[in-house]
Amino acid sequence: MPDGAEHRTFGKAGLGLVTVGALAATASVVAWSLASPSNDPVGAMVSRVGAGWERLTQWYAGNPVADRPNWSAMQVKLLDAQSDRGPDAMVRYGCGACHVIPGVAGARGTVGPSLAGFADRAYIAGILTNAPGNLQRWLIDPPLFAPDTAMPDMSVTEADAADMAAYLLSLTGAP
Amino acid sequence: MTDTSASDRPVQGPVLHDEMPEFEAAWATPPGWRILSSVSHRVVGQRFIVTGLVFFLIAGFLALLVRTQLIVPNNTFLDAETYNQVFTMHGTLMMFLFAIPILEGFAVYLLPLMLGARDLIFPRMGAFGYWCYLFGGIIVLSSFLFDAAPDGGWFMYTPLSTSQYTPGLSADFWLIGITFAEIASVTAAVEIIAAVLCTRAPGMSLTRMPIFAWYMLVTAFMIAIGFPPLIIGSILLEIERVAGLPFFDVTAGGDPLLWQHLFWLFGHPEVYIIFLPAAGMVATMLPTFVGKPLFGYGFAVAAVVTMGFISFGLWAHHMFATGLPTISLTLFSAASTMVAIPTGVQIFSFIFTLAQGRPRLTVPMLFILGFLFIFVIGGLTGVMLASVPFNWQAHDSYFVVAHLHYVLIGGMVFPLVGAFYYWSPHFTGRMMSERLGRWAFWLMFTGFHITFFLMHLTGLRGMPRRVATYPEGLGWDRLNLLSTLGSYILAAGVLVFVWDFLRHRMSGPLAPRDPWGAGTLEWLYPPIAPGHNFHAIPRVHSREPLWDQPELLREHAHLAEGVLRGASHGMRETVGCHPVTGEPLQIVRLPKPTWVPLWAAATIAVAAVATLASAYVIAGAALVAMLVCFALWAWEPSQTGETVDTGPEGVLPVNVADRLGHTHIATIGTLLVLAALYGSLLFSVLYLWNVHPDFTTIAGLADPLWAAVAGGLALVLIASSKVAAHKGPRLGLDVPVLLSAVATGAGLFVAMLQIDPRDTAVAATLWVMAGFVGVMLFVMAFWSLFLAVRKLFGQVAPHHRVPDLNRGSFGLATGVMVLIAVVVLLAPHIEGLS
Amino acid sequence: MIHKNGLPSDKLLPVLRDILRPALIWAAHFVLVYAALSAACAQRGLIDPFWASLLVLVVTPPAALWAIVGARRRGRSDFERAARWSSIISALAILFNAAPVVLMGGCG
Amino acid sequence: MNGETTLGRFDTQTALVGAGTGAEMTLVLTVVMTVAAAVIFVAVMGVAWWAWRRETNVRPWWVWTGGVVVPVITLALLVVGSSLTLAAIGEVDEEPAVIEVTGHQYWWDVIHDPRDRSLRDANEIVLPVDQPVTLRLKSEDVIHSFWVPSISGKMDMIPGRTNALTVTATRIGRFRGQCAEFCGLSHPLMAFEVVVVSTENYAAYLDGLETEARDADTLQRTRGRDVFIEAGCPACHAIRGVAEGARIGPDLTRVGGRASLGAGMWAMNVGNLAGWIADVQDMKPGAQMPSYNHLSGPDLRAVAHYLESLK
Repeated sequence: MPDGAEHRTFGKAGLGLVTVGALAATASVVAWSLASPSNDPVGAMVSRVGAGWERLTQWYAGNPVADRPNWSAMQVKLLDAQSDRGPDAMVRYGCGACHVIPGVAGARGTVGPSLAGFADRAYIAGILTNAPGNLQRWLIDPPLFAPDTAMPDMSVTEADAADMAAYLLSLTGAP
Repeated sequence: MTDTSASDRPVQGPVLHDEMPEFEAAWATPPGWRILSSVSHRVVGQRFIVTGLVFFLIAGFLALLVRTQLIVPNNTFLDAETYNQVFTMHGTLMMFLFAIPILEGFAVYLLPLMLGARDLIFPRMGAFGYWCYLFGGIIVLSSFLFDAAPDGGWFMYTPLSTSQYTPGLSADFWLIGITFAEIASVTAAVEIIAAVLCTRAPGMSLTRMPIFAWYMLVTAFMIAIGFPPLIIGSILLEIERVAGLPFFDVTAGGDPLLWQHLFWLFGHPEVYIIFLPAAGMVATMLPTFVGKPLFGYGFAVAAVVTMGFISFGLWAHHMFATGLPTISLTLFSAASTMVAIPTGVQIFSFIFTLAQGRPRLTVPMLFILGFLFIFVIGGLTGVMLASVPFNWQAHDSYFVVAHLHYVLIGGMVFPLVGAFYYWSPHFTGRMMSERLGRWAFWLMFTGFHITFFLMHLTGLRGMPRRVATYPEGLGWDRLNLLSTLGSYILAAGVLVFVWDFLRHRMSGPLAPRDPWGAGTLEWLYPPIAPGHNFHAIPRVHSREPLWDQPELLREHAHLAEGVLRGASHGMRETVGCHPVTGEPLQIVRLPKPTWVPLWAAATIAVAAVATLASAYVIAGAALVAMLVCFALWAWEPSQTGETVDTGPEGVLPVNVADRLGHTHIATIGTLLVLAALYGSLLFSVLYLWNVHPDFTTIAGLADPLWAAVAGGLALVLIASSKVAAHKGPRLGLDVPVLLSAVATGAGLFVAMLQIDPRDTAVAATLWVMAGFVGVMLFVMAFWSLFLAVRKLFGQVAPHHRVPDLNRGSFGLATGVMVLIAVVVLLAPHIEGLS
Repeated sequence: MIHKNGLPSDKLLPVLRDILRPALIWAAHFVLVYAALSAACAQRGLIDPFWASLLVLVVTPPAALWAIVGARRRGRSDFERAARWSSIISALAILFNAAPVVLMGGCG
Repeated sequence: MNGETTLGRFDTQTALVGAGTGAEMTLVLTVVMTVAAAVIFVAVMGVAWWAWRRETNVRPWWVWTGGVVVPVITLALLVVGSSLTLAAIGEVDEEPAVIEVTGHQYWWDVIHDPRDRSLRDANEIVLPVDQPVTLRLKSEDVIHSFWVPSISGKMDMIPGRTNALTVTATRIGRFRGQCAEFCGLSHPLMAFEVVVVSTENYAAYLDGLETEARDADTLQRTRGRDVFIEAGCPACHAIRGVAEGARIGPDLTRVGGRASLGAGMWAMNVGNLAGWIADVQDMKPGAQMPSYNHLSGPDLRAVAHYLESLK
């Protein structure tokens, strides 16, 4: 009943421990939220844990990562390309102004087609077969292949085009 | 009082029914669906509370949508339009349809019980207010169905909210629905003023009044003066949207800042209107758990009174960035800091009350401690915001979002949830769960701080408010992520509370009599609500009668000694008291259940909806129907001149015709509201005239001759209505009042014809001023006609002087308003002013 | 120790007035200061800022004094104390109302 | 100039890093007040903790001290301190230059030295370092608020009024500002950049503003210029030397030289420009400009390339 005096609470030591813990947690969370994006120990830890988890699941599925080459992945491989640099490059070139691109900040344009599930497409812009090299060259100079296209040549560098192509070819599944 | 010895323990058990069949029958709540016609404060109060809770949950859900949209940068969960609607409606529902009404609901429910009255003093007005609130709320919410939800922010700044930038109906839904719902707040305010001043138990002088009643009294006065500026602002804006009159249009000498002044003249006192009742709840609950009276009752009263005043002097601190002259900024900056003094006094009163005894850590107490913790932070950031340079950085940033939620959630929601735990036995006869209550508290407390503490930083890192999305990489991403996660924890806490509230109605343990050991009168009866208060109203000798008059709890509540035991002739009656001393003055006869308040509110709802649909004929017809409803409402005879034997207090007259009578005090309260409305209009005229000198000469001047004639007729109106009030009811005396009211209106109208309201903002505002006076004159004319008809039908006996007395005061005020209008119209004719 | 309820009812009204009066003086003073500054510093420029400042400076001390006279009220009942509190809070607030004129020159 | 995009940079829109006298003085005030508030908070909670633990006979002077005496002293200090800061912020040694900034839904029109109306630019304000500048703030439609947290506090832009805000930038760099008063559908997308440059570069920038737009020097750019005129863009936009006079939309004489597109929201490049022209209503709902989705693909590319070349 309402008489609260009978309620059990933490002991004195426990209360102190909880207080100190709460203060420490608060301080560290605030510090993390204030740190600049490049300085992200928590994020790094999360991605390490994520990678470890992925290795673990693959090992469990009987498909050790290091042993067998992954041919479907190899097909997508572009010279020195890093698909995780793709989204950054796409923000810089403004791809999102015209396309919906999953995983790219603010990319929800409706001028051109959505690029969700791009890896499953057969053709690029209905003109080139959807192969890594084709995609890279298309990104560098679309009007070269489709003179009437609305997609401009954006002075994309070879390296950026490779990164973006690698990223686009990692987008599978239904949009 | 915590350590009541066995012999002092209250007698348990429910009220024995059929103890006084006549009394209980007179006060019976109508069964079944006819409960909708009930006007009992218990029913109306609970309706307010439950409806307010529903709006709270809807608004809280909208807040979660806002937080979810902001969880990551560039989120597309809501599009910009929906987001704007959601945050607008979140603020609107929380401020207008949750905070004020639910607190008024608690006041409506608790005040009569605390004060020793059998019902609120104007039960039909309470019911009417509730229906206005409900219909207004439904109109505002229904905008979602028409895809026309308001999206201009709860502050509706012009010119964004004018028809040029917000075409369609969305802003009209807001303006009409909210103004409608505000009728509820204002009627409840007048009613609370009259109830606190006029219906207290014998012996309850102002110094013995429960502190909650003091808080509500001041709050009610603040509502009466604080809401009118917004009502006027909304009316002006709606006229501009519908008829194109240029109140806020800079090309015609209007001013967007006029809206801001009117809005914040309401908006800042509003914060205290929300805080004060909640602080009153704290001041009521706290002594119970400490076992000692509130320390510094007098301090608190003085603090609340001064706070009520000072809070009207700070509105412009919401406008520091609008380019006001530096000297004005300093004035409002200094005034804003000063409000911290009465606030601090109250906080220290609460804190030192703790030091007087051994407090018990119950759930309500936990929420009070949470209130102290959170509100002090909110108050300190509030003082920071009073500093102009800091305000220039923090204004309209997330720092302000953090501050206002610390003040409003800490200052109002936490005490409110505590109040639910404290008073729930009243509503259900059962106790809410201590265990779930603790869960609710800790989840809300933790979630609240995670959500809102970080927002101080988000704001100083440059994030503005009211943005549907934000780019990544500006240092706001993680703070927003954490805030959103915190908001889910906060929501979980609220859900635990709501779950407990729903659950305990069925399965909570039965509550004993006076379950917390409180000292105030509302705990006299065992908390299985009998549907009526006080078989006999006990005389009180102190502020905590249940502590200091142990005989009250020693026997069954219905056997307690007191005045007016039982009912006379099946009427609902309560004791009316002297406003200051609390000594019995009269018997107040109260109405039985009736449908009229519902009809009256429904006619206004029809008028509002018809206006929205531009069906002005229907709107007009509905307003005529409304007048019929009010006439029905006031038709019955006033019963003045009868007497009732009260028992211990001797024979008292019924419904005295006296300045201190309850209807006259309510008339004065109503006139206060009307004066504030009129004052807001005068402020608008003066403001526009002062700020846009180039535009004041363009519009024509009023005809001086006819204006003077109207002024002269106003004097006749004052004289005739005063004579009628003095001489008592005679049919012949109503005629000059009626005629002079009509003639004054006609004279004023002719004088105004030379001014074209479409020319300039000042001209348009002058027309609204004249229109307002016209409405006052119409009320006088209608009232006189109505009284005359009543007299013709023999409804008024020679000693029924109350209506004429009240009309006399109303007539005086109307006449003075006409005279002020005439002065304003004649002033430009003086050389040099125009 | 504070004597509660120590005030006979017939003495209540004057004490109540003493609680309200300082706050009302504050309100009147605030309106006056606001009106003076608005008249001096808005576009119309009705009066010279100097006269507005002078008006505020002249009016403030008597207003504060008038508000504080309630504090003379003796007595230990908590309503008499409340009158003292109201006086002092209001007098302070009146002085703060004059701050802009003291701290800022002209319209700023 | 646009190698580093406008976005993705930390600490360009925060009141916690001072790059102007106003922001710096306010920051000092902020720190002082925060520390004081923290001390007061801890003290009050300490008293509450003590009151919770003790059962004692309370004296009225405790409330006097806590509720009146201490606050009055603190508040008087606060009012005096912030008033002095307020006065100091407005104080300048030399005659300030004047820049007129006008808010529109949802972009910023910038005129350097309003006496010469031709020096127009948009959505990017260049300030000389260590020199006072008075910003004359106006609005063409609804209320906006001009806020560059790193440089100074905010000031509203109100139709029918001209508010003045005098700032002195103290650090060379780029700082992001944003509209701080809710102004409609695309309120969150109404940002801009303040570029603080050395005195010499500022003079060069002003000289540059006076010259005509760069010539269309390739076939595609020439076509782009023609499309710009044919499609009716000059009704709203001016490009000096090509189409002058229009003031409804931003001046595009040097649009390609700005770091951002769409009022501080997207990086300036051909891709974003093409997407913007073709579907501005999707990128910035409620903007005054219609989506030009009837241009042929090559025309769209040509206009985008032409505009991007205007530096």
